[in-house]
Amino acid sequence: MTAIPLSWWVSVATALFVIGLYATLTRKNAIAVLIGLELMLNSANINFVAFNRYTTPNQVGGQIFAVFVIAIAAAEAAVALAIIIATYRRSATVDVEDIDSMKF
Amino acid sequence: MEQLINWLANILENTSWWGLPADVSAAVIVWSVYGFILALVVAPMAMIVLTWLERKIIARIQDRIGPNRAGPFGLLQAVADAIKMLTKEDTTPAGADRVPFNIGPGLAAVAAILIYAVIPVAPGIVGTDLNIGIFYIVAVGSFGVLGILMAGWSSNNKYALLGAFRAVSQLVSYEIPMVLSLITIAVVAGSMSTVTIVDKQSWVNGGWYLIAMPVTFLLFFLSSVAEVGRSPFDLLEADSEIVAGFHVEYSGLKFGLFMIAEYVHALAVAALTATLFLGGWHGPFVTQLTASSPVAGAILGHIYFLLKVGVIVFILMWFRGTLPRFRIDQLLDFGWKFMTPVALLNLLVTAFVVKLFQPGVSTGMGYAISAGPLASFGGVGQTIALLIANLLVAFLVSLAVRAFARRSKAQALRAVAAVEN
Amino acid sequence: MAEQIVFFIFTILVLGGGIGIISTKNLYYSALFLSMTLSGMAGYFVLLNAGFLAAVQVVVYVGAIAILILFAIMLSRRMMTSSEPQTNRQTWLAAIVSPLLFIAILVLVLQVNWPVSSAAPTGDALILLGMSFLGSYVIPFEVISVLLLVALVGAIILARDTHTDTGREQ
Amino acid sequence: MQNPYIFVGILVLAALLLPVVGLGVAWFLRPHKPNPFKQSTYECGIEPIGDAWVQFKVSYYIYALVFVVFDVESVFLFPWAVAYNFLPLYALLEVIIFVAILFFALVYAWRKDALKWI
Repeated sequence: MTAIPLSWWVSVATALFVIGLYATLTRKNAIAVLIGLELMLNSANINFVAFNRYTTPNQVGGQIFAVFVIAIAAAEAAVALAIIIATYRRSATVDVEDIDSMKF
Repeated sequence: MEQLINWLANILENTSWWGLPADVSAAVIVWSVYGFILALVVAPMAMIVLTWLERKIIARIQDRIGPNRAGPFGLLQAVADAIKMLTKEDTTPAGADRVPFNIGPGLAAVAAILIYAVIPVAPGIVGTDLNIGIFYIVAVGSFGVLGILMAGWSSNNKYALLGAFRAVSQLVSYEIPMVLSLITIAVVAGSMSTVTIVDKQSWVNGGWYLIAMPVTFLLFFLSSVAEVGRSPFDLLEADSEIVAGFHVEYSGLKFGLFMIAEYVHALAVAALTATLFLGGWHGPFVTQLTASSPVAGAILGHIYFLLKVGVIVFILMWFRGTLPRFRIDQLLDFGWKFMTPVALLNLLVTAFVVKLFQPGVSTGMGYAISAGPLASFGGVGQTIALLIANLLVAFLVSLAVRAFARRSKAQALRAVAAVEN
Repeated sequence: MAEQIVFFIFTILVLGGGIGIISTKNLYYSALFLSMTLSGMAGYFVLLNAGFLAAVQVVVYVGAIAILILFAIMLSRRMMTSSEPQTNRQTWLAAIVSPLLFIAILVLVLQVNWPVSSAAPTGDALILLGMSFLGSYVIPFEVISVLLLVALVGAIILARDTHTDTGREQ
Repeated sequence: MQNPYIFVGILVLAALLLPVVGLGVAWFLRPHKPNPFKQSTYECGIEPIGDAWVQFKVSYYIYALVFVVFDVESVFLFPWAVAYNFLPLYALLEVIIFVAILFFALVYAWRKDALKWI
């Protein structure tokens, strides 16, 4: 499995992270922000699994972390989307800039 | 598969004039051929044969003759239908999201075909023996859900969207009992590989899982019927309620792709049930025959497997011919408030029984597992114990259901009395 | 060689989906692009000998999270019809900072000479996974179930229409 | 033995070929005569009123929510099931606790009428 160097995985993970970061920073829509967060979590997963595969191929620590990350991402998405739906119902917007009544 | 690969590999290796690069091995070529046949021949054939069979069987159930004009016994009727689908005009509703609208049916069909990759049809003949076999099936099913949601949302039609919402609610609700019953099987077989699961169902190892785990079988079978969306769980396309569900706006071959997806999926469920509970290709003389002549054993295995699949397919059609449709609230209640708790209970009870029959193993992790107290009874003993445990679960569940029914009946009576006063 | 080609195909899925997410205005398309990225990730995991994780990725992300996101988008549909730009004032800043961050991370990370082991994986990773979940990682394993319980309770409380309870629904 | 997932990849390609070839053939065979009436959405014969993308009720979302939680649970139970024979008895106990906590989640959703079709 040496056909693909480890640096490729790291590069792809970084690229995905930056894309997710960009989406999170620039989007107005709360759901789009959440999608950006999911991208960042996924880029972390690439690193977990790739380093597990390349540095300790006989153990599964990285894979276990990735499973936990996925599980936590699911819990996070469920709660975040519920918050978004509740906010939408209350103030008819999902624009993160308009949801500011707790700022003061 | 192994023998087949070796046999074909011998032929292929002598043909240097193929001019293929050296790292493309013969096995890959054989697999490719197998895969393409599976996707391009078996899938459309499944649709053509099954639609004909279904119309015939339902006609007989309803005391009719069914299609009988095109060809002998109306056999060509399904072919005629397929040609009609190919030549029908394909309309896209105005305001539809074109790209997802066109991807949706394809995704559903691909997802249904992918299930066949892990179904062993005869000794040694399987697409691929994944170690996550049954989990792979669950994963592939997810794409079908996505296809349905895409189709319903992109159609720009209220009925389609409503149908997609209903369909997805139903599919996700019944995925849970299905997954839990799959986990139960994995506990008993000690593996998720479909090949291993079939091997474990030989008579030496304790026989069919249908005998050992009838409750698990019912849970799995009913929830898979719901996953395919066939009667009595055919709310996804309840013609009389939401016109046709998520595929109202589809015409021509795109509609046909949804039909292919449905029938291919139905056949896959039948094949899966036969694999997981009816011992797959197991039957008299298969093992002996395979030892002497792999090809003959494979043919016999195919025959047994197809017979079992045929029985399940017939049961599916029998359901359709006789059972009325669920109401959506009943359907979801049945899934969440009955199937899921029963599946959880069944999983824990099965795990407990399996522990009693646990063989002693050394784990290589610094500790060894000693054999369970009943390990000496072997596979057959485990089957009997599992059967008893399953019947116990069924009995407990029936008690609970009866108590629940009595309580809700009393509640209803009290409500009526309150109104009358 | 073949592996590298497969890697590039999956990279097109993953990064193409990512670029689709940040370039489309339609939230529905973003969610579909997200599913594309997630499927590509499953392919990555297969390449990395983590077949189980690939299936987990598809089951949880494509089968559950993407569906949940699509449901949420459909439930809050009204704001998607607005023709306003979907990006906020930080866009230009982010457009400058993100590539810089990308280059900075890459320069940093690729300098390190990681101790790569060339050993081939032995044994069934699946059994190892199961043994680890109930061995060294048993506390996180139990905590996850509590986390899921809490998430469910919280999400139900938040998402439920409080108006329906009091019968004030029109 | 090669990577078993190669076959899955091949099957994906083959399965993709089915809709692509089918729709391609149908493209040449079928008539193309669109008109506004054909292209209007179906609404039992009457003129469609308004956009189809109307808002739907939240109970669909709640079913999906409960599903996500149980889906994630099943992900953790699969490796346990495979490794079951290699695990000591306490593993069964741990899983009983694990399942019991999630069963409590189901009971909670049930008692709060989140699983009730309104």
